Amino acid sequence: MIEVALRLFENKYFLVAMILFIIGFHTLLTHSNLIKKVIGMNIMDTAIFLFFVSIGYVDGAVAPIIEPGVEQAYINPLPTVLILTGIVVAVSVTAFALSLIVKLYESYGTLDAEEIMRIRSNEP
Amino acid sequence: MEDLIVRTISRTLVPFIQVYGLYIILHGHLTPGGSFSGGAVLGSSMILFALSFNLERGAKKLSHDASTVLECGGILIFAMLGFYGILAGTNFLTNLKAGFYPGVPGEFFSAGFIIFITVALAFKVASTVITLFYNLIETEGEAHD
Amino acid sequence: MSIVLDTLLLSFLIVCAVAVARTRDLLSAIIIYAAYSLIMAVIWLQLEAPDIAITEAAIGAGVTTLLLIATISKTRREE
Amino acid sequence: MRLVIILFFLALIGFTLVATVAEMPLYGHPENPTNNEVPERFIEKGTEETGVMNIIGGILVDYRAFDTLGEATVLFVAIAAALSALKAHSH
Repeated sequence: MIEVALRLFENKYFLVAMILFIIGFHTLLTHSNLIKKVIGMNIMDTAIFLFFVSIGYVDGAVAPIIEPGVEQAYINPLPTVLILTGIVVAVSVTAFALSLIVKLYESYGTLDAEEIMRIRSNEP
Repeated sequence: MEDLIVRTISRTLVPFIQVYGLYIILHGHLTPGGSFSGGAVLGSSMILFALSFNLERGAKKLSHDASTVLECGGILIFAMLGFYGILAGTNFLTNLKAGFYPGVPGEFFSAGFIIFITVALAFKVASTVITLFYNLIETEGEAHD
Repeated sequence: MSIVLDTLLLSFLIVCAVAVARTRDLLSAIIIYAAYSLIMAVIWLQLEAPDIAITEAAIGAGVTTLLLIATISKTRREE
Repeated sequence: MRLVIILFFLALIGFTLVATVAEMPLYGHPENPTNNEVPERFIEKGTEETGVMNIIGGILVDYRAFDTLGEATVLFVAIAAALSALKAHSH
């Protein structure tokens, strides 16, 4: 038991990434407000990014900016590059979701997903 | 927002933010940064300008036509530079083997087509950010409470 | 020293995420989300990824917050 | 009832994820399986093959340039979809 707890504290970046994922998923599932759902989705995104980048970290290494003539350890550059792509895709998805939310508010007058479903089911 | 303090501070700060954004873009192959971060900084500075003065004056700075040219031109320059690799007899999007100017690593004019792609993508990202913001906050329509 | 700083920053992240989920006012939730993004940028500096730190500070704390605030200025503020 | 089901599945997912973290390799250890020959080659040959000092910029715009082209397309499609949704006629 103690060993597992020590291991979890040693891997605290991974652990916090998982906890943030669960919090974001909980926000996405239980809140019926659409903007809250978008914020929860963003929290899930950042949790995945944190997990990926912390996998590439090496103790005592520096960022991969080459200095000629200096021998030092560099971190793994591949997760950083992949996540740089992911951040831009995340903001694209957020912008599209927000424009859909604005149009939904114009036609239904509410931001509540349950309310919108009720209005939709009462329509002929 | 018609506030004197916000206006004065943002009028002083916006040129510095834009110079910093241009620095991030142009030194993307030497220091941390690159197209996406620099473009986002440039776009945020324009949004700050438009928010602290008024939105109509800010919207004139980037018209719809200019936004269209930047959006399509960014991808077009990227693809054209890629097709140059095919013309030179190598693969799509080949950098140094296709005959771009290699330069000395560490100097400003080096690394082949990387600097062109970075500048084109950065202006595309900046234009995307500004256009999305203006179209989301545009005050026409009846949805207010 | 670094362990203390890392633990503080990570616990701040969790507190911010829970506060976003618990807040009823949407504008407050968005401001707390901006603080969350800034702390995330500091954590990425700790993880030796300065490229993502700059991008997160500009996109996560700047652009996403502005887009969310633009949306609630066209819709409503209460949940 | 729905809340109970949601909480049950969240607890299930959370237990699985935390159990996975307990079995992961140590954080920051230089002998981790992710630090294999691929990043080594990028860091050794990157400056000579692409002419950059910032290896991340080199990988982003040279080795994985096709990926970045697809990402620019994603940005373009996102703004086109958002504008066409916002400017659509509402009746």
